[in-house]
Amino acid sequence: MPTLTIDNRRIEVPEGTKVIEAAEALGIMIPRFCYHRALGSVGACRVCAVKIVDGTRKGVQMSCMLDVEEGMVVSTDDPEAVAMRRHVIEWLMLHHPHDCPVCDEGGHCLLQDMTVSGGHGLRRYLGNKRTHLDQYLGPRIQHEMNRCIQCYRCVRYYREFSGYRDLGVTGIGNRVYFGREREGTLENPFSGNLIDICPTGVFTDKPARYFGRRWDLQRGPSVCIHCSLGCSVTVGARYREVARVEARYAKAVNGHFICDRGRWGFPYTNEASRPRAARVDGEATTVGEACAAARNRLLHVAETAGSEAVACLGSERAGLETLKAVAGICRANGWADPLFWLERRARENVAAAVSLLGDDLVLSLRELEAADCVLVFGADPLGEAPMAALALRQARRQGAPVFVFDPRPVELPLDFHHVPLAIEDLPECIRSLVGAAGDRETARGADPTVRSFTDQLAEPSVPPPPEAVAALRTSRRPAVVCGTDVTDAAAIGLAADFAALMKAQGRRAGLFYLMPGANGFGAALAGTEAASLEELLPRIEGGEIRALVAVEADPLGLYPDRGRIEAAMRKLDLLVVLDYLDTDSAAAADVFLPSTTVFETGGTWINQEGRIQIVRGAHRGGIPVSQTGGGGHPPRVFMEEVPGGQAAASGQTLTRLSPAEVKGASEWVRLPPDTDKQSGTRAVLPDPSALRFAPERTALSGAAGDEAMLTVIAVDRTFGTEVLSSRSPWLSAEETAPTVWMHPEEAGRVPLSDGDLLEIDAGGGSLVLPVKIVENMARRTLVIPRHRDAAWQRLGATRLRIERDCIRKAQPVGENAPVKESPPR
Amino acid sequence: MNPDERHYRKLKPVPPQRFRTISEIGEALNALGQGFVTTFRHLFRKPITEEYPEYKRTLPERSRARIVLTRDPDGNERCVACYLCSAACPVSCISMQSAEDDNGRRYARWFRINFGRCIYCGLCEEACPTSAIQLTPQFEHVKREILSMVYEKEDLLVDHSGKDKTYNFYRWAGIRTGDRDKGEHEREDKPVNVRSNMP
Amino acid sequence: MIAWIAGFAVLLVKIGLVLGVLLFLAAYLVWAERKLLGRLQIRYGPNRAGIFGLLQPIADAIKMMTKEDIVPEAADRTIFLLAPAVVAVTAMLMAAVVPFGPTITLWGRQVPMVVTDLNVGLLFVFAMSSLGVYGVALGGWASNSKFALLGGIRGAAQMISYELALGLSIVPVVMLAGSLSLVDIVDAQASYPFILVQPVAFVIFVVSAMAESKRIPFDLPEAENELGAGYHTEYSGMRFGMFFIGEYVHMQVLGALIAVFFLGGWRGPLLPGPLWLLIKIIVVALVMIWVRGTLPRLRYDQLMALGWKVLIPAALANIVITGAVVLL
Amino acid sequence: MLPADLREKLERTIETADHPRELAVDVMMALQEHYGHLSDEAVAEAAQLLDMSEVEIDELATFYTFIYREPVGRYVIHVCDSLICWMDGYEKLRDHLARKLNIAMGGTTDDGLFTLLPVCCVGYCDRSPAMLVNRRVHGNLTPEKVDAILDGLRESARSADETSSG
Repeated sequence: MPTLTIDNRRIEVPEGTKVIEAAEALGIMIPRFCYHRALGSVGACRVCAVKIVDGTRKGVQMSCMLDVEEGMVVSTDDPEAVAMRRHVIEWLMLHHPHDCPVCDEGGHCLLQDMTVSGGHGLRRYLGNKRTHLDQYLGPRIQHEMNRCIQCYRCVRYYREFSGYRDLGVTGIGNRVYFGREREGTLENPFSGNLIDICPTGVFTDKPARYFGRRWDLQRGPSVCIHCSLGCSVTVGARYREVARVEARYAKAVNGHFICDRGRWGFPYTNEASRPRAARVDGEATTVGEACAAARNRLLHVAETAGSEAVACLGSERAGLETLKAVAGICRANGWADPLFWLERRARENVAAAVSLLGDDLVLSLRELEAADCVLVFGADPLGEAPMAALALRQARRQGAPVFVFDPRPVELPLDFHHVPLAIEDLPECIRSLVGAAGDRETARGADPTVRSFTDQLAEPSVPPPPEAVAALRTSRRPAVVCGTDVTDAAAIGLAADFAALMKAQGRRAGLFYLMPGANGFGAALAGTEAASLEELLPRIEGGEIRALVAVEADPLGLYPDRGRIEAAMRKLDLLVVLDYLDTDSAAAADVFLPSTTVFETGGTWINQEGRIQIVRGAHRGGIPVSQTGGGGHPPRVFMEEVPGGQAAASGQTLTRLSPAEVKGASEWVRLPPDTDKQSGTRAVLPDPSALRFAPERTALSGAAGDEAMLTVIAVDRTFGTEVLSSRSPWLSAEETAPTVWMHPEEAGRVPLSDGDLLEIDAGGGSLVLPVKIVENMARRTLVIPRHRDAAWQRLGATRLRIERDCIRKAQPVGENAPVKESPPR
Repeated sequence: MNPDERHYRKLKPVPPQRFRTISEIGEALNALGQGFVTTFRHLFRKPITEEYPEYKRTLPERSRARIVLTRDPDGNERCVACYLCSAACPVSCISMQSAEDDNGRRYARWFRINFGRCIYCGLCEEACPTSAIQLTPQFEHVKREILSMVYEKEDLLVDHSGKDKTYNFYRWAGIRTGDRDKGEHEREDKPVNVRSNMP
Repeated sequence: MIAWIAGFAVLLVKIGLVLGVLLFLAAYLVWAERKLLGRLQIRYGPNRAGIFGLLQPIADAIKMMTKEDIVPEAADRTIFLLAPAVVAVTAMLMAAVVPFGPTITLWGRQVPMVVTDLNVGLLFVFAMSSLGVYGVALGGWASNSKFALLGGIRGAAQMISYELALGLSIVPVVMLAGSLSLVDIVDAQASYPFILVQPVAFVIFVVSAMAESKRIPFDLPEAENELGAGYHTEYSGMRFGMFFIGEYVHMQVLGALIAVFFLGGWRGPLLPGPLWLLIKIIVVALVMIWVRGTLPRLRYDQLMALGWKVLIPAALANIVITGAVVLL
Repeated sequence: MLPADLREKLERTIETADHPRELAVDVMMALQEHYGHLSDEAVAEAAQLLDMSEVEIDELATFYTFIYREPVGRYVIHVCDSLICWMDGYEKLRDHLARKLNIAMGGTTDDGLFTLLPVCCVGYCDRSPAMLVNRRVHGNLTPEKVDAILDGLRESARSADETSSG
């Protein structure tokens, strides 16, 4: 640990730290363009010059390229260093255009800051400026090459950090050009970070183009709720409209970056079609009256049919406060058990994952990057939780081999081993890996369940991939990533046991689950006593349940059996919906109550590793000024009330519906006292042993071998399937079109070629989709993205097995597009 | 002795004089008397006041009163809605919304000044990078209805260039607009062709 | 009984007369001051309300009355409301002992042209003048504002300092007149005004009087450019008006006292007594306005130095010399 | 389209490399040989052969002086414009060439024979001024010498054409 002196202050930093980092630790921000904590140093921009007064290399040096030494003396404000920095700024500004007033970066521009703080106010260069033509880089990123200062941050991020290859730097010398080979949308689903990382206005946020300066935005720290990772973001709103979302640094979660789904998934909050008014039987009314009507009707149902005839459904996208209110209202009124899940499998999977995620095993996203061998079971990181794919890439860049065991055609921005095996074979595969990588002797000291499990290990029927076994044997920090979307409780349990076994062998093994929704973890904590809608449906169909309150949930639009849920909803006497989206359920509701988004009232979310993150709203909400005014002009009348501002947080509104008083405090989640909104802390389970879920671990093999059966899985993709972000107009071009993926061998048996229509007779009716034939996926499997335009709800379940003769080639009939039966939108 | 020290020495208080001569007392009384005489003489001078409603003098061009939005020499709106005036405004009386027109020019979709709040400090004019917002000597605009003091862009736009007759921001900005492409602005080279064989 | 009633009626008339003249004069002194200051500074002064702005005092009065009376939330309400009254009332009470003419005979009754001829009139005047400072100090303190408090403190300090010089400067006059009654003092000047024999006392008295009335160059308690408006920063409406009236009444009373002590009071050739007094008061007031238009405000240390190191020693010396001369 | 034999030859070479990327310049040179210059089509083919993205190929192509992304004549004359040649009459030489060929720097003659380009130092400083014509260096140049070289090139081009047509 060398000790050095910077500007007369001493600091001790670890070996290998750069001078610029040591200064930062002291709170001295040395100017920088090319240096970035996530990207490291290249010494390209020459602006971080400092004077080394004492050390092996004296004189003006680049602080980002220089390792600290014992006894080094650094001066950051030495006249020589200051002059150097000033001149560098002047050189960088030679060709910089005179367009700050019309540049969207203005106001949060690093170059602007450095130019002003460096004292460069007048251009001395009177010659002509070099110019560049710009490229169209898609609907999300605006390109303006004239502003470039050649710091290379964009290409380093794009190619090295995130692993995509369609952005490059061509030319030489004064003429280098950062762009694509030809115009077109950037392929990188993390391309939005170019906006944050570019120190000037070369890449700017196109949807937010010309919306306003950063200083005018109502900005607030928030958490992304488009997947279970819960990345930290900063929200900027103005004129009652969310304008942009930026990445916010979170050490343990997303680091500096976020994915495009998180960055541009917010338009749902600004939609003109967002329901702002309460409705009773289709008639708009005030929230107060609608609450009273709902309360009276709920009371009436409870009185006539018994309190058990009322059910309340939350969802995994709602905040903890809302889920708490759902549980509270059910308990206070003696209603049926609270529902948080649509499907039983989802409930069981997440409950299993949550119960198995011990404090000793859990990994944060940052820790996942440090793994030296990663095994991914039944997960498509890019589709389910995009930032996890970026973390895997960082692990891979440090040399960790990555193995993905998944039936889907998984794509990742890194070279990895994909083992496309049928989802039913996954548990057996994990067992075989455990058997090959671990040994019973070391398992003796492990957790009793692990011990008994290893004792049961028989000869595996699915042979383990030899590379994976080899990598595991030498690995010191193996990480197990396991999905909960297409897998089952057996695989989830095995993944945990696998990690526990590795741990027992003295390695720093970790476990990383992906979960559905932003608050799947929270729903699972709440759901110890809960059922899923699937389990409750017979009671609705049987007429026992007569009223349903859906809170930020859309059973009609998301339950995998559309026909059945529609019939069930028709049988209800009363459907109350609280939501901020115009979902199918909201349209069908007898009483509808508007609620607020995370940007308006905030809330608490628990991400998939159990990290509690408390968010406050960034703005108050209401109908955006751009929508209330005539012709884009704000109104000239001034009123006390905010138009469309009646909505309150779902949890708050829900308690107003309750005939009985809902107790505020909840027993099932205890927030640690030091929880702060910045980084959050991991949730503490009330009693882990009480929640301990023991998945069934028998009768695993054989199921997948049946050649007469096919497995259909409905899956998440990066864009187009997640409920909130799929409403974003800027992401729609990158969505995977409604389709069904098949292995060529399976397609050949029908027979089908690429683009043909395939008709599937599943539990919920017949579904016609175009076929996409891909090699890198499992046989005996059909993969269908839950695209909002695909009628995937006819499948009847998100994972099901069908007879092989249930699929056949369909003839295109006119414009027989694979459309959903158009629901009221 | 360094210059600073010299400065301090100069500021050291002069020691009070203990003994004053009669003449010094006389001088002091004389000075006092002169003061009274001067003010007394003023009594009989004609006041230099210009009485406002009866006499309206032409104010200098740079006087600070009613704000206008000027046009560039080509007759186009100068304002690019960069928000700098609203940021500089100490009383937050300026608001706007920027947008892009069909020619790629950034402009103010709406622009509003609440003159009921404006203190005519001129910081907006100082902050304006395009010489769009300018204060004029026209100070007589008081109204009884407070809402009528809120001026919209139509009310603010004038048909001349105001004090700055020549500047045209889009001739210099290097931004591609309807009439000029990259490399066609003032002091610009043609756009670089990176694939050229010339180094 | 009838005599008592008649005496009371005469007293009421005298009080009404004195108060009426005082208040009317106060209003027009304000006008005169603004007008004169304007001309001293080569501008017009008020000229919109009526011809030469003669209706300006009425306009001001209407404005004062109709303005909102604001009491700061953190103020000590009772004292805050009382303080301006103290200033105005004490100033007016001082006028009670000022004789404004020779005793006349009305229906066989001797009617002295003074509201009340106290044999300790001089002490009463000083007592009232000292009480006036309470208004300033209390107003400044009760406002619960830093500026007001500083103004109040300055006011108190300044009064204490100049009260001494004021009192001491008048001792030779008392020695010459042999009485503390203002009527007797005026009578003592039947042959010649005391200014001729006591020029030093006159100067000290005038300077101290100006300091007492907080007028420029001694307006440190107000000092608008350092303290806002000093002790009356937080006052508005008619309550502020009371301070204003108090100040101008004080100015007149001091003018009257200067006349009584040094200029022979109401005595003068040709014109009736009250008119002479009025003329003397107005002349003193005009001179005070002239001083205001000419001299800048003293610094606080200069103010104190002038009071303690110049005026008081000079007044003491003057007493000794006068005593010696009288003894001889 | 790339002829099958050339493609096969390149594929074979690439297979021998540890990493295809290291052969990028060789592949580009081979494609340039074939097409005359590195066209967009050639960039796409190189990218496909080397398993690189097109922009990665283009980065290298635009970096190197001797890879031409624009069409060039049969003889590419690179006149050295480094310091020593400047001292020894580069400007005179350049102007002479430009006048003689009636093209500016970067231009190609109408008959498609010559392209004039600058180059920074070809290591012939001891025989400056120098120029490079299709990888052949000519030093100690004078206008007369240049004329002779140009005439020789024209002659050889004519004879080569005759041979190929005849």
